[in-house]
Amino acid sequence: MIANIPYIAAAALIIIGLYTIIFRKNLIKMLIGITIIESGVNLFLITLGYRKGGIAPIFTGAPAESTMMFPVPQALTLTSIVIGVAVLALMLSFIVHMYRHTKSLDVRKFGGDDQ
Amino acid sequence: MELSEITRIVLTTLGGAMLITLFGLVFGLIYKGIDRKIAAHMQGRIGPPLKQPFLDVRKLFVKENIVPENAVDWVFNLAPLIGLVSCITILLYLPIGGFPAIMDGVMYGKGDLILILYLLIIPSLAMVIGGFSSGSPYATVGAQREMATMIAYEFPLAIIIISLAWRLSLVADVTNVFSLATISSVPLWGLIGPIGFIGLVILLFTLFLVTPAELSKIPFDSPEAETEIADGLMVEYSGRNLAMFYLTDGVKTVVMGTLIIALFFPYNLSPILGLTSYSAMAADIMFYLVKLFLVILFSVTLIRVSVARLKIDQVVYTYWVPLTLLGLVGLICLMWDQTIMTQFNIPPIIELLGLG
Amino acid sequence: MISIDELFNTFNTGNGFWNPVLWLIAFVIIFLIIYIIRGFGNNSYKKGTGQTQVFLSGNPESDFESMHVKSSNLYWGWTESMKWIIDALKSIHTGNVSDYVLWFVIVMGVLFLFVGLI
Amino acid sequence: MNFIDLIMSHAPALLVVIPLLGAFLTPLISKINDKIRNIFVISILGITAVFVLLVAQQVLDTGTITYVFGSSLQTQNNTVIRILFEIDALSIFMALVSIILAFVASIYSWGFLENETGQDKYYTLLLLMTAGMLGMVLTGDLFNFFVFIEITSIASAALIAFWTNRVKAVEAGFKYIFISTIGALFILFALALLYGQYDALNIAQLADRITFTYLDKIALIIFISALAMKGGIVPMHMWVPDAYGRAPASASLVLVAATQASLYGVFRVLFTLYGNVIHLPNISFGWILVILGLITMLVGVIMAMIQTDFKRLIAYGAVAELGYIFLGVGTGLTIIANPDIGISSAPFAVEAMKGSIFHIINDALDVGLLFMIAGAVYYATKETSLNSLGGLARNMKYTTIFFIIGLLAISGIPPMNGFASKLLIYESTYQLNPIISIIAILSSIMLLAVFVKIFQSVFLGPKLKKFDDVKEVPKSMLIAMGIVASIIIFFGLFPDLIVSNLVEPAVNALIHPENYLQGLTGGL
Repeated sequence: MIANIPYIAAAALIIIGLYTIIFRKNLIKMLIGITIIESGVNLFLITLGYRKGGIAPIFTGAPAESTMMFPVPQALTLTSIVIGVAVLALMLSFIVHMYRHTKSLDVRKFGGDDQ
Repeated sequence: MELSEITRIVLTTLGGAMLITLFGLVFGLIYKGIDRKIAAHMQGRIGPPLKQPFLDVRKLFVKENIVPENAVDWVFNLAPLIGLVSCITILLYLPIGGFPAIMDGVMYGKGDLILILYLLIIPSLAMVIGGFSSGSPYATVGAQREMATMIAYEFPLAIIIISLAWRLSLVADVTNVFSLATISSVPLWGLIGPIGFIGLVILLFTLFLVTPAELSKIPFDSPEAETEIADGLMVEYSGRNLAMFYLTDGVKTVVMGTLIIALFFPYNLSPILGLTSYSAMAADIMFYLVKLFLVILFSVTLIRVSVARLKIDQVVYTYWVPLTLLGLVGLICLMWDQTIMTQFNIPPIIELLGLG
Repeated sequence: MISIDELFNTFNTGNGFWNPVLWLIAFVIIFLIIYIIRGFGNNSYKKGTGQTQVFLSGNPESDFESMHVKSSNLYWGWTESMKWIIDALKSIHTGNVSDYVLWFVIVMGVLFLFVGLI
Repeated sequence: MNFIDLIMSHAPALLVVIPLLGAFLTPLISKINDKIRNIFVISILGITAVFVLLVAQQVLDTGTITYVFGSSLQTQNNTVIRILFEIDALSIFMALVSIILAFVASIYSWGFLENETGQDKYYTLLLLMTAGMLGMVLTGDLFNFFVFIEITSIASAALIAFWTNRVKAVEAGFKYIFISTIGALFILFALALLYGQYDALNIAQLADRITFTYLDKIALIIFISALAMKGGIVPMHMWVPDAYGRAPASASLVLVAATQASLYGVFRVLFTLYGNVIHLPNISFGWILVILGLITMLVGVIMAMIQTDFKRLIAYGAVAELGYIFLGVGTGLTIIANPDIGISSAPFAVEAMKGSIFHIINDALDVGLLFMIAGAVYYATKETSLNSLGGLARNMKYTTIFFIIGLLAISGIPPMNGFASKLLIYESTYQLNPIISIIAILSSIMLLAVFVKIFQSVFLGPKLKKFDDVKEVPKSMLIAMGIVASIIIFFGLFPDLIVSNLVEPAVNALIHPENYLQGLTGGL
């Protein structure tokens, strides 16, 4: 059971993130929702590669006969984090522009032409 | 492919095209005359002579061909022409009389039912675009009504055509169920059970009610409503351009009639009478012309004389609700028929009646 | 390379067929015939006279701007009889990003239900 | 090995590398001269197009190509541990769609963005986006797929928001990146689910090992819904009109290809990744695709009917067109996933899929052409509202002719290309259920009505005084439209040629997932 806690946490983070996105009206808060989802997914990825009692997968200086963490999920997570930062920056810059134009951060103000 | 082959194709296309053009134009006008005569008699009038449509066309050719200054002239002039030409090309794909369709027989060129359905759109589309391009409010109103009518009647029409092909693909062991040659060589009437027969009658009835809208005839002629929008999308047309539309109307009547015949009544007289060679051809053509007359009488003349015009939103409603439901009922009958026939092992109707 | 033979091939759909090249040939031929027939007609009209004005049942022609039927008025008959469905669809399209995500979650949920996971 | 052989052996990698390198060189080159930069971008995309054609020839001749980055294929405990591209006929077909649209967009942009600032950034993003799309369709690795999705979405979101001085454009860009990110994160989650169970990221390897566990079902559903959202399938299509409508016309053009690439993802997942187990679920995923397709067509076309903005209207039309793609593929999947029927006794399934795959390229071309025309009208008049336009057929004759071609093509009137693919779809899907074909025919007529409405309100009607001095658009835009229009007519006149040479191999790639697997084991 205790080994499942990271998975439960990941699922909880994703659901919390979705809740934030759907029910919060502030653009910044929705953005935070996205980052929460992202953290959940990253946590999930990292957990997949976890080995009990394992050490960091760096060959130099690793004691013989020791268990290492699986490096691929960590590489994936790292990539995903980098992409996440890029997306976050882009979205924030969009929000800055939108705020400059309308002086508002309410998502309902940006309804487009679909009215 | 050798050069001689290509030459042969081009030459036969040339011959076939000329023949079919002549046929379409002449018989379109003749049936227009008959239609007017009968309508007049039904209303207690004497009516114009049979050759009146020919005189009308001649008159239109002599009249001035006005292009209004609001119109986009090249679209305005081209639209009637494209409409008439594409309408005549449909005749190439239809079996006429006892002959196979020109595209199937003389040439290798082929086209099927869906193609005909789409080619039938082009004349209406040309009329719509012509109406829009004339820059007159009346014409615009008429054109948009025509477009709305097209959307409306295409729903039941699609149901009819797809249902027929679907049923045929199940009962008959044929390839190319959408080909008119296949459909008219294996008439569906004989192959289905009693419930399917009822479904088929319902589909035929629906098709009879779709035809007046396809041809812009009362009660579905709100695009042209003379009394309210002064002939609607053709209000700015005159002279030879109007003559093109007039001829298109005639040819389209023949096309729709022939299509109904090919779908539902593809029977010929000659096998029954046991005729051969030229006499068979003559008998088949005469029989075809009689069938065409009856189809036009029931789907155009009778309806247009006895009913008044509908409003445009009523037209859309009529087609999308009652007639679509009717078509679906027909389709469901055909579906039931399939299950019942296979489940209870009912022989097709032709064997029930002892004809097969 | 592609031979002429292939260009004339009929496009076969398994249940039907369509040969565009031959249709085009026939179309061109019939177009020429009809064009010649049309050529017999009268070609003239009096430019710039009352003839070329738009027919408005005798009412004076107003300025062009107001005579152009706007696109939102087109297809009145269709929109009128389909009003209920259009209004329903319009109310779904809120333009709100939260709703977009909500639809995503709904579709995912419906699929989960269909597949029988939940 | 001489130079040409060397180049050819690395051609699959070059497909992504050339636009990527070009993207980062563009800002440098635009320091020299605008004209040189434009020529540079066009030639970069032209070279990529040539490589796509070369690779296409190779794939169609010899079958699936596996290209391994770095060195030869290495395996450890039977797990592939290299990044690789796996190119089959479907991938290269999609790559062809993307590169045609990107190439045309680069030509079109020359005239269209003449007087705009920030062109160097625009072209950089355009090339980045092309690289991303090509990567998406060529990769043989799920995680790479995710990375390329993100590259594409970041680049396209920035392109959508190109006119940052307009709040609507920024808003549309924000919506797009928001939706894309959520979609991509869920895809990452789903692939993590698969990775956790099967210890592989390679699509072929996963397909080999997959057993359709409980978690696989969850992953499949997440994949389908996330990729369908990125592809703009109703009811997750609402970002489409915003994004297409507010982006510069040339960017909308490439966005069309990006959505098609997402649909490619759906098909790849269903047919290849889950290809061996797709008959296991108790419900047919084919029917889910068909139902989504029907809803997409109807909603798209009805919403298009009431739009008054030129580009939004086309965007809804594009949504409706996506429905056709789902219809045919769904029909095919229903038959394939049903072991009782089998594809050999139901040949219509193959025809339906041919229709759909053919429709992908037709849809991209038709919608692309219409977007270019919308852009041309905007360029000439600075108007996008249909209510204030009118009578442009006098001033812009060529644009009008191209529009007529696009109108006939998108509504499937013979003899244009749209008719050929729709004919295939109508005449095969009816055997699954007649209602499918009926609704498909109906919505194609409604599409005709929708686009005739544009024709009337933009090009026909009386001469408007405010448009008296409107002129035809610059030559580069006309050339771009001309290229697409002539491809449309060519496809329309010779559909048999295209279907038997390009589309059929792509369909075979879909319905025979074992070929994809062999592409990998052949390299082992």
